[in-house]
Parts: sequence; structure tokens; C-alpha cells
Amino acid sequence: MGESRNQLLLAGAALLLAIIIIGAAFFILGDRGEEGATATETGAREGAEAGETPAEEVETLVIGAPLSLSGKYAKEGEMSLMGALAVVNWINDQGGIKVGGKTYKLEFIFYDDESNPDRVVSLVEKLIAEDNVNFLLAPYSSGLTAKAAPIAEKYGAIMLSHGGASDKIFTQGYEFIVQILTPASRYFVSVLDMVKAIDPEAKTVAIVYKESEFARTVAEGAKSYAESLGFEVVYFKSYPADAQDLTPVLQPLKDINPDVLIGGGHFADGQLLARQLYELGIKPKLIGLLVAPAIPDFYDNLGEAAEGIVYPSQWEPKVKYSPDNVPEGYEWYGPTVEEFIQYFKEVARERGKGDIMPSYHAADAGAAILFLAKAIEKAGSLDPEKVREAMNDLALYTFYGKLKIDPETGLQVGHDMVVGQWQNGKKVIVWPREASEADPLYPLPGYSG
Amino acid sequence: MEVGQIFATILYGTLIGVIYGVATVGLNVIFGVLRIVNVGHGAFIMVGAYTTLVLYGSLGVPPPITIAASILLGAVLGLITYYLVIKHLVDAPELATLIATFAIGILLQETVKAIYGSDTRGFSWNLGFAEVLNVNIVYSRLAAALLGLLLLIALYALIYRTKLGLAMRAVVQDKEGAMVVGINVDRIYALSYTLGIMITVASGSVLAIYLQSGIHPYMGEIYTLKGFVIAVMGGLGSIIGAFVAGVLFGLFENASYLILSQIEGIQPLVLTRSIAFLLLLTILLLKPTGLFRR
Amino acid sequence: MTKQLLVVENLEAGYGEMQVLWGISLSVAERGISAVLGPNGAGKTTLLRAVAGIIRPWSGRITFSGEDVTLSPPHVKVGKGLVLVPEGRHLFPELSVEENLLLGAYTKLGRYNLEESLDLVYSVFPRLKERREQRAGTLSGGEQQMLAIGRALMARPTLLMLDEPSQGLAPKIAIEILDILQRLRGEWGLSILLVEQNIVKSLEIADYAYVIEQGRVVLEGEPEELSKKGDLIKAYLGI
Amino acid sequence: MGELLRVESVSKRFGGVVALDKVSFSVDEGELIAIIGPNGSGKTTLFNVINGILKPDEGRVYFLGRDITGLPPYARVRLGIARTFQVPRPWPGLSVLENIAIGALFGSGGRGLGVAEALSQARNIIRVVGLEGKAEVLAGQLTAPEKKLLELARAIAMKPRLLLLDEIVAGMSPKDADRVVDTVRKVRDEYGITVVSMVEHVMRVVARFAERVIVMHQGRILLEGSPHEVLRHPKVVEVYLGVAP
Amino acid sequence: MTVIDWFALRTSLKRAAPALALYTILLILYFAVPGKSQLIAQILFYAVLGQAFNIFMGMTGYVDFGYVAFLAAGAYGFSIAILLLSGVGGGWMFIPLGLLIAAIIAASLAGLVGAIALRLRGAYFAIATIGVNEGLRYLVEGLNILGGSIGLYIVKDMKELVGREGYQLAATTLADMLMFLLAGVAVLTTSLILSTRMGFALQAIREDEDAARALGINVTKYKIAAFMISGVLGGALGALNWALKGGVVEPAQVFLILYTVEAIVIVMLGGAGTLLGPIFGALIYIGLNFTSNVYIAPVLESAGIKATGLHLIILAPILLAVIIAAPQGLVGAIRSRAPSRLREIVV
Repeated sequence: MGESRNQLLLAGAALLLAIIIIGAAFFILGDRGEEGATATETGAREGAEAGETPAEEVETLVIGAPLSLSGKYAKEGEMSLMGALAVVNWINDQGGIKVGGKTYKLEFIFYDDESNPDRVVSLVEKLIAEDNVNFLLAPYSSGLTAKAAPIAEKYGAIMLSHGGASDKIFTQGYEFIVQILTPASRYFVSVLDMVKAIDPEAKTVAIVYKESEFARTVAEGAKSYAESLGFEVVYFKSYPADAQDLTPVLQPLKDINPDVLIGGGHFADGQLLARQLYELGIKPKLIGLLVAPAIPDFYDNLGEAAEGIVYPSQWEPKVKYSPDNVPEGYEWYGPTVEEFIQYFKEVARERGKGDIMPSYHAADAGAAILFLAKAIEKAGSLDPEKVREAMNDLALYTFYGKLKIDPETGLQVGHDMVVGQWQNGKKVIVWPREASEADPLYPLPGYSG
Repeated sequence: MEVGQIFATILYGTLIGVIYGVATVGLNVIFGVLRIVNVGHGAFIMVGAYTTLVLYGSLGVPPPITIAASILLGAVLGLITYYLVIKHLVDAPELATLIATFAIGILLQETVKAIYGSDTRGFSWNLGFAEVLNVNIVYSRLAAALLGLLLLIALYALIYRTKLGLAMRAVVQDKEGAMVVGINVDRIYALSYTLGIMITVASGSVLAIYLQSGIHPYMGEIYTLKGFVIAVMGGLGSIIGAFVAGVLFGLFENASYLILSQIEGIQPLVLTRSIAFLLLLTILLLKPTGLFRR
Repeated sequence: MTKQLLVVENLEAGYGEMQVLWGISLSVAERGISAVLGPNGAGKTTLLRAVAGIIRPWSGRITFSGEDVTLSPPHVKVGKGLVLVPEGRHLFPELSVEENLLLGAYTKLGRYNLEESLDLVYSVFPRLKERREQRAGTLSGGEQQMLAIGRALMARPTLLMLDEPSQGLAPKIAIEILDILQRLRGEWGLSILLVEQNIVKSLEIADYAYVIEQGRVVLEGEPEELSKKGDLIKAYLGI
Repeated sequence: MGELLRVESVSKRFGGVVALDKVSFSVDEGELIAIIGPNGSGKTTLFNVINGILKPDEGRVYFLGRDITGLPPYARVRLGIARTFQVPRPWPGLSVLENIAIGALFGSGGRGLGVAEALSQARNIIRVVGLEGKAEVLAGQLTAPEKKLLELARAIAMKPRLLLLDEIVAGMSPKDADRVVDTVRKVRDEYGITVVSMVEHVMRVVARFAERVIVMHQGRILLEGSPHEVLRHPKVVEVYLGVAP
Repeated sequence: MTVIDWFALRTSLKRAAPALALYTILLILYFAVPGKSQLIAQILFYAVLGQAFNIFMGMTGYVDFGYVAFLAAGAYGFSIAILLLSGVGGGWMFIPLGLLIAAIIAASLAGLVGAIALRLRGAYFAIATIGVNEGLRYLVEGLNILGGSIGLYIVKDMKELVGREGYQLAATTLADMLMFLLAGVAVLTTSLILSTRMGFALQAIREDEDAARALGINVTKYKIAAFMISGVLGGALGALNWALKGGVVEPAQVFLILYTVEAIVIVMLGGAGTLLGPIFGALIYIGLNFTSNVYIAPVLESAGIKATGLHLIILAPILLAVIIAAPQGLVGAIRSRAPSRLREIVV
């Protein structure tokens, strides 16, 4: 007994020692290796493809990202990764981007931040200082972004927020953080606009949301927007982050019987909310939920309970943004919607994900790469300050729709959200009218009035 | 306050309470016999929920039958983790078992994630409903609570009506006494731990049938926490205590919501959590052996 | 020479790094009563615990019915009929008297004779029958000791080991219990290894006695012999 | 020499078992008292009531005329009551020196005592009890008699007025036992500590050690007196041997 | 008692020296290795977390699963100080004032929780502390105080106080230097405790609480004192790492039990109750994590193996192996086998 214990101990100690040695080796060798590969001081590196195109000197521009590939944002992280890779591949297939006479192909480097702010900082520093990345996709969520921001700013790198819909982070005076998606406070704008337009009779709104930073920002934004449209918010309640049973908070709605119910939070609670609304027989004229209904398996998981539920979406595969309908003052750039989906599917297949469609998280990340690439071209330089300046004047129209930022804060002001709805087991875009595939199903089937 | 609202509070408080009870007894069986607090408890519940999800979702096995599969899977997982880990830690300091069971939990979560991904999933097993006092009585939830009750009765019968159960209770009361009457205490440890895991995994299936959504690799964590509260309420180690405390806890959660929701400017359902833990502290201080122990 | 049922040779054992038994040898004859006497801390309880398998012997040999059981776990030994009534009784306090007895019949042998054993135990200890539904923890000291012995009898032992059965009991009850032991030997054909502080009474019922001190046997012999020597009292009381 | 300790009709029961039944006695300063009685006679329970680990169901305990029945153990230690355990309970992961130093630091003389002084006092006491050379050894690695000596040393380091020794010589060879008894006497004479010891069987020790003997049986005090009277008393012999020889 | 106990001071310095030396090496590496300063800062964070946690768990044997609540209390305390100052001015005063308020809040929380929960033992204590942590989180969210679920954002206020550049410095190098300082304070506090009567008392409690009680040690007092010291250090750590360095204090993040668990892992890997243990624990934990995440995962990725989340699957069995094979941890294992002289150093 004692002897085998000692042997186990020895084995354990040896294992740990080996790990420390390997770690130390990586720690030291990691540096040297990267330094050897650095080609120019601008941060571009000689790519592997350099030899294949001898006619023109092609260099590599590295874009980096801490992505949440494990932990609570793992799903979003995986989609973002594939969306970013899809756009990077598209740009490279177009021959890369041209900056001041040189052509650059893009390379995308990423590490898993485990959805943990304490991991993010060292990864961002590694990306900037060792992998010589000057342009970053920001991590998911405001907590992670806030932690990464001082380091990014210290090294003067640009971060594009593709997953953080937070408003607050952009009021903190960061210079180099730029938002791609519509901020949380404006999530339900399109949904409420739609109700206002198709049913002037609708008066009462109930809001039920998950008590979290994102969902609460959405809920409060929706509340004030609804009131500005003349709705009466009759119910405003939240539930804790990992609630399992929402019955207490939902049952009163049966008596209140609001015209419109909006809210939700993320995947888990959104599904639960939809299911329990259905089970408890709460049927307002419209149910609009955050995030969860945008996921393809929402209907698989819920069946009939999903029917008729609408959701605000940053993007849908069936949006009709195309080079043919570029709005006034905007310029088209990037793949078409079909091309994006095709590139995305290819990446997904390579990563063993099978035949799946991109979610809006993928589109967010892809759009961020496009916005960045165009800004670099516009700036004609890899200097982050110049690129950041170029972004101020950029008005881009892409497969993702409009992109334009507030020069002061970096907050996204151009992008509009669409409204999707589950109809007969399929997601269809029902708003805005010019982008819609079908009329909204309104009021909800089963609405008793 | 509407009559329907109060009726809903009692009805659904009781139903979820039964589920809480089933989802806690496993913790109690293991603590009672081995004096080990299973910090990985929730992960085993998660495994049960996935069992139902996968068997019903992709193979169409009727959900009540998936509980049987969960019990089997629980037996396998229980035996593996017992002989690989727990067996070596039975006499180790409490700290070691707390950390070890936590590590087992992580391993389960990450394995399930590696196989099924981190998506939140659900399924639809709709049995319809009846409407009483403007409250929908959802049959699938009733069915889940009944199945949970059946599990509890089976466990009760096992512990209070069989020889194995008698031996388990004997070990709980006096380990050395159990040795001298010829009980193989090591074997009782293995069986009790496995039994605890079996009922825990099975409770995951029951939970899945009740909620039918929100199934993801990390879903169990909240049940570890609530399980602790309920286990302590009922007296760590007590089977009936866990059940009664589960029902009381479900009612308490729902009732405190009803009261808190009368107050303006706060978020009642979120606060019920705080109150639940406040309750835990109070019980620990006043009667750490649980509410129903002499 | 009568046949020896239990033979312990050069037994060494202890707790952690602390050695308590330093090579003890003793034996119990079939249908015999051997008594182990000695001052507190001499290692009597450790001896019985090691023989019963509750602690693992470090070295030495334990033979029971001609079979080597040195390292057998306690449940195996109980199954073979080697049963301990431990010091401090170790009853199941929350369980009823009858449940305690049923647990005594946990082994195959015990289960087979369950009904009969129960009747027998109740006939030996009628007080237990009266209190069959009562929780064991609420019994008086004497009744608890009866229950502990009754529980052990349920396993249908061939050798019963008792660790200070009269501890904390009124002298009358202590003597009553020791008398019962003698009766059991006669009626049930039990062999007994007795650790007892009531020297006179135990020497009265024993066929052979050992005096141990500091984990070693310092004196052994038949009771009359030992009593005559007078050494016993001296060794034991230190007078 | 005034009265140091007085126990007044203390009772304690566990479940159906009466461990102490209206026990009363008192101890004067400077006495060496042995409490004897067979296993299970209530001695340990009595000790636990005196040092505060157990609360009696009824009755009171006075120390230096003060009612200490409700005081927690550490407060009693401050007043000057120290004890040893029957099964020695040194802190196994700490060295012998550290074990004794903790006694010095937290005993009645420990207030304001620096760690350095505590350690040097501990070194002295190690010599007094004869554990020289073991100062740096972890207590868990000592032999059983050494652990007993360590317990004694730890208790002495606490500079108590009353020292309760629980079966201090059980399991020791006569030689070791004599050594311990001599040490205890020395401690009483040099430090003026009153000693109450419980001794189960080793009557030779009792005779050599005690000035007064209290005999317990069945949770009651059977009789008390000088060793000479008590050890020959037929009742005592009966208690121990079952019947009069 | 007013005289300085020179003996205790000297022994404690001797005890602290190896740990301080290790932190000095980390400090040198922080500046010497380009592009790894944040990795070192991360190791530092976990080392200090382990160090602070260890003062309580390592010395008393109690597991506080809700320990992260102290870090949260510190983060909130620091933020409150900044919000109080913003608009009033006060420039760099925000750091000392913030740390002061953080310490006060953490200490009060520890005192309160300690007075209640430390009457419990073992699993009951562990469970009660989880309750405290979760209860606090949902209290903040449910009552919608201190920013509710959105949390407190203080970057802008810090920029107003000390300017852009100042904030930049404060949130990066300065925060890390303060963390090094905190590491030193934690080590010295631990070694000082170990060398005084309090240390003796705590060790006695850990080894055998009942014996300690019987020997006259006021067990409750020392447990609460250790709990408070541990809590204050945790509060300062939370203030530095989350409020100053992170600039956002969000309940979902700062009450995350994962941090407690990580603290346990680090202390267990290194060895409970030792000074060097948490440093080695943090080195192993973060080293393993970073290596697998940054170096091994991409290699596997390019070989077509999706390897994210791998480190957790690796970490769990390693943790199990350590607990079964060497329950005293790495440093603890060395310590228990080492001759007494070495033991003093390794402590």
C-alpha cells in the first residue's frame, strides 16, 4: 500500500515536472520562433504562399482574436470563428487587400479565452506582442472586452467588437474599440416598429427578461422605446440567470393578458421561456424573444411551442442585402450573402461541423473583418491610428447590411436589425418590409383576444 | 392577488418540489453512508437529462422509459467513479473528497460537451393540459412529478424494506458495528455511492421531462447548489428529509415570489434565490442537523 | 489435548505508526472459554479488533477452524462464525431492537437460521423481546449489552469474542451476563474468547487465561493455577 | 491551602445510560489525587465536565470559589485547569517542541508570552519530562509512551493550578510508569501544581503516587480515603475483581 | 505586548525569503520577457489568490467555497471609492482610498460571515459559504443595487480622475506592480502569522480542533481572525484585478464560484498550508493552461483535431491524481519527507 502510493507520488511528480519543463520550453522557444518569422516591422509576415506568387510580393497581414471556444460563450465563439474565417478566405480568394502598393493576404490567429476575463489579458498580449497582430476582434461580452481594452490600447491595437452588444462599454472613452453590431439598447426597435405599423390597436407591452448585463440593457432600451411609441409597459419582471422554472413570473401574465410580450436573454432561458409560455397558455398577439429563436434548432427543441415567435436578429441567411440595393451614401464591399454562406459552409465542413448554416454571430464576425479590411485599404497604411481614423468616414454596405460607426465613441449606428419569425417550422424574415420574405403572422395563432 | 395565482403557486411549487426532492436524495444517500459531499452532483443530473434528450430526441424512446436507461447509466458511472476515485478517498480528509468530486463533475461536463457540444437543447413531449381557475395544468409536468415520486418510493422501499437498505442504514449508524455483524462495509460503500449516483442520474431524466428545455453541459450547477440547500434543510443524509424539504423548498420559492412580487422596484424571482440561501444559513445555524431530525 | 478452534501466533498490530501488539500468541479450544486479562492500555481491545479483522494485522498468523484467516476482512470472518461483541457495543442506536438483531443475521449462515435464532435470542434475553420495537439507543446499559450479545448470536457464531461485556454495568447484571455466556457454551456449543475486567468471575467460567501487559502475554495458564500463583492479582492490580 | 476545585452533585446521562449520578467532591490546593474505578465507571465523563468539554445535565462546578459550570474550555484553561487525554492527542503534524510551545502560549501563563520565550520554556520542559533529542520530531511519529510524556509536557507548559491527568500510565511498562509518576511528583513539588489523575488498574502506581484516592463505580463515588485504606477496602476489591477473593 | 517581537519577525523573514525570492524572479521576468508580462501577471493573480485563500484553508483546514465573495466585495469597494471621488476630484488618491474601502468592506463581510458560519464545520461550513456568495449575488441583482446585474463601469471615471495616460498606466503596469506588492504582503502576513502565537493556534486547530479547544485555545477567535485576514487580502486582490485592471464589476463575473475552485486547485496542487505551494500551484495551473491552450491546441487544430476545452479535460484527472497520490500537494509532499531543517524553509 505505502509502496504503491510512493510510486504514484513519484509518477505524479515526474508528470508535473515534465509539464513544467515543457511549459518553460514553450515559454522560451515560443518567443524565438515568432521573432524569426517576423518579416517587417509593420507586423506583416512572410506567408507560406509567398513562393507561389513570385510575380508580386504578397505579404501576410495577421488579424487575431481571443475567442470563447469553451466556457459559457462557447457556442457564440465557434460561430464567430467560422464567420471570420469565411470572410478571410473570401478576401484571400479575391487576392487579398491592397495597402500602399503592397498586397496582403489575411491570416487569422485565435486562442480560446474560456469566456474568462483573466485569460483574455494574457492572450491579447500574446497576440499583439508575440504574434505581431495590430488588429483584433474583441472578446465576447463587455466584461471580457473591458479587461482586454487597456492592454490593447497600451500596445495601440484596434479591437472590433463583434460579439459585445453592450452600450456601456462605449461610454468609457476607449479610443480603439469599434462596434460592429447593433447595440443592445436598440435590439427591439424593429420589433416594436413592426407592431406599431401593423396593429395600431396594440397598447400593452409586457417585458420578461433574464437578469444579466446584456438582457437588462435590452429590456430597459425596449421599455423606453416602447413608451416613446406610446405603448404602455404593464409588466416588467426579470428572472435569475440560470432559472429552471419561470412559472411564478409567467403565470400572472395569464390574467394581465398583454398585447405584446418581449424579453428573454440567451439560449437556455429563451427556450425555457418559449416553452413555458406555451404550456401555461399565455398567448399575447406577439411574442418576441432575444437570441434563442435565431438558433436553427429552436423549433426542433420546442416544436409547436415555437410557432409564431418573432425575434430581432442582427442578420439572417435570407436577408436581401446585395450590390443591387446599395443605399445612398454607402459603398458595397465583400461577398454577397450567398457567397458568404458558401464560404461559411466550407469552413464548417473543414472543422467537422457538417452542413450547417451561419448564425448571426458568424455574420457579425465576418462583417467585422470586412469593416477592418476596408478601413485598412482606405487608410493605405497598417498604422492603427490611421486605420481607426479611416473607420470614422466609412459607410459600408455588405452582406450584413449597413455598417457605420459613431466617430466619437465607436458605437455602431449604421446597422439595422431584421425581424424574423418562426412560421410553419421555418424561419422567415418578416420585417422591415423591404427585406421581408413573408408577412408577419399576427396575431399569434391561438390568440384569444 | 388572484385565486388562480395562488393555486398556480401551490400546484407548481409542489410539482417542482417533488422534482427537487428526487434531485437531492442522491446527494443524501452518498453523504449519509460515506460522509462525502458530492460537489459534482449537478453534473450527474445533467447526464440524466442528456440521456432522455438523446434517447427521445433521436430514437424516439418514450421519455418515461429513458429513466430506466438513466438508472443503468448511473450504475455504470457510479461504479467507475467509485472504484477509480472515491474508494481511495473514503478515509481521506473532507477537503480531498470535496475536490475530487468536483473534478469528476468537470470531467463529466467536458466529456458531454465534447460529444454533444455546448448548445442548449430541448425536446417536445407534449401531453396536453387541463385548465382550472385560469391556470394550465400541464400533463407532462404532472407525469414527471409522478415518475419522480415513483423513483422516491422505489428508493424508500429499497432502503427501508430490503436487506441491503438495512445494511446501509447500519453502516450510517455505526461503521464498526456493521463490521462485526458481517457487513462488507467496502461493498456497502460502493453500492450506496452507486445507488446515489443512479438516483441522481435518473432524477436528471425526470427533470428533463419536466422542463423539456435548457439542457446543456453546465445545466447541473444550479442543482448542486439547490441540492445543498435542500439536503441541509432535510438533514444531510436523510432520505425522507430530502423529499419533504424538496417539496417545502419548491413551495417556499414560489410563495416567496408571490409575496416579493407585491413590492415595487425589485426583481422578485431573482431575490427568491437570495432568500433561499438566507434560509440555508438560518437552518444551518439553528438546526444544522436539518428540520426533521430529532 | 482438545482441538483448538482459534489459534493466534505471534500477532503484531497497531494504529498508524504506533505498534500495540508485540507478538501475541494464544488459542481457544473448541467449546472452550479463554479469558484475556490485563491492565487498561495493555492491548486487549486491539487484540480482539485484529483477530476480528477490523484492523489489519501487521504480521503473525490467525488460524480459525484450521483455516488461515489472518488477512480476511471482518465480513468473511463473521461468515465463518468468528464474531466479535465489540467494546462499547457499537449498536445501531436509531434502529429498533429487532432491526439490530436482524442485522446480526446478515451473513448467509445467519439468514438461513433467522427465525430460529430470533426465538433463541429472545429466550436467552426475554427483556429484548419486550423491547423489540424500541430504539436501541434508548435502552439501559445492561439491555444494550444484552442486545450486543444477542446481535452477535444471530450470526450463529462458533466462536464469540467479547470485549469487556460487563463494562459500566451494575455487578449483579455483569454477573448475570457472564452466567449467560457460560450457559451459551453449554447449550449452543459456543467457544468464547473473553476480555473482561471482572477477574474472579471470568476465571470462574474460563478454562484457560492469558494475562497481557504492554502488548505481550506475560502470564498464562489454567485459572486454578493462575489464582494459586497470586501473581495474577499482582500483575493485574499492581498491588 | 485553600479549596481549589469543588464538584457539586453533577449528573450526566447519554441516551439510556447514566454516566454520572450526583457526584460531589472537592480538591484542595497542592493535593495529589487519584480517581480510580473500572472502565465505564464515569471517570472520563467527570474529567470532561470539569474541563468544560461536556456540560453537566445538573450540578455545578466551582474553581477557586467561582462557578465555572458555564465556561468554555479555553476560559477554564486561562483560570488554570489543564488536562491530558487518555488516548494522547498531540497535534501530529507539529513537532514536539511546537506542541509544547503551544501549551506555553495558550496556557494560563501564556498571556503576553513571546514565541521565543515559549520555545525556550518548551525546551526546559522537554528536559524535565525526559524527551531530550526529540524536540524536532513530528509528534505523530512518537511511540505511545513518548506521546504520553508529550501530553504531560504540554500540560505542564500551560502552568496550570490544576492538572487533570487521564490514564497517564496506562499501557506503560512499570519502569516507564515509575518515571512518569516521579515526573508528576516533581512537577507538583517544583511548580506547585495540584494534580488529579485517573488511574484504572495500576494500583501500585496509585499507592506510590496519590495522597488521596477517590473510587468511582457506576457513575457514583463509592468511597474516598488514603491509598492505604482504599486499596484494601473489600468494596474496591469487589469492584475490580467481581467478588471478594 | 507593545514591544516588537524580534524573534517572530526574524523567523518570519527567514520563512518568507524563498517565496519572496520567487516573486522577485517573477517580477524580473515580468520586465525581462517581452510579450509575456500579462501571462506573468496572470500567474501572479492566481498565486496571490492561492496565497490569500491558503491563509484560511491551509492553516485551519476549512474550505470556504464562497471565498470569491471577498474578491467581489473588494472590487465593489474599490469601485464605490471611485464613484465617490469622480466629480469631486482627488486624482491618484483613488487607489489608496479604493483599496482602503475595499479592505473595510471585505473585512466587515469576513467578520460577519465568520461570526455566523465558523460555528459550523466541514461540509456544513463549505455549504454555508456557498450560500453567502450566491445570496449576495442575487441580492445585488434582485434589489438592483450597485448597478444591479449590469454592474459598475468605472473606466470613464478613472480616466476623469487621472487622465487617459494615467488610466492606461494604472490599469496595466501599476496594477500589476501593486499586485506584486500584494503578493509580498500576503507572504509576509502568512509567515508572520506562522511565527506568532496565532500561527501556533491555527496549526493546532488544523491538526486537531477539539484538542486545541481543550488546551485552552480560543478557537473561534483565531478562526475569525484568519478568516478576516484572508478576506481582506482577497478583497484587495479583487479590487486590483477586477476593478482597477478590469474597469467593470459585473455580478455574474465577480461572484463566479469558479474562482474559489481555482483557488482550491492551486492550493491543492502546491500544498495546503505552505508558503511556496500557491506559487507553484499557480505556475503549474496557468502554465498548463496556457501551454495547452496557446501552443498545443493550435497544433492539434491544424492536424484537424478540435482541441478547445482540452485543458479542463486534462486538468480534472491531474487534480484527481494529485489528491489520491499526494494529498498534501507538491510542496507538502516534499515537506513531509524532508528533514526538519528543510521543512522550516519550505513552510
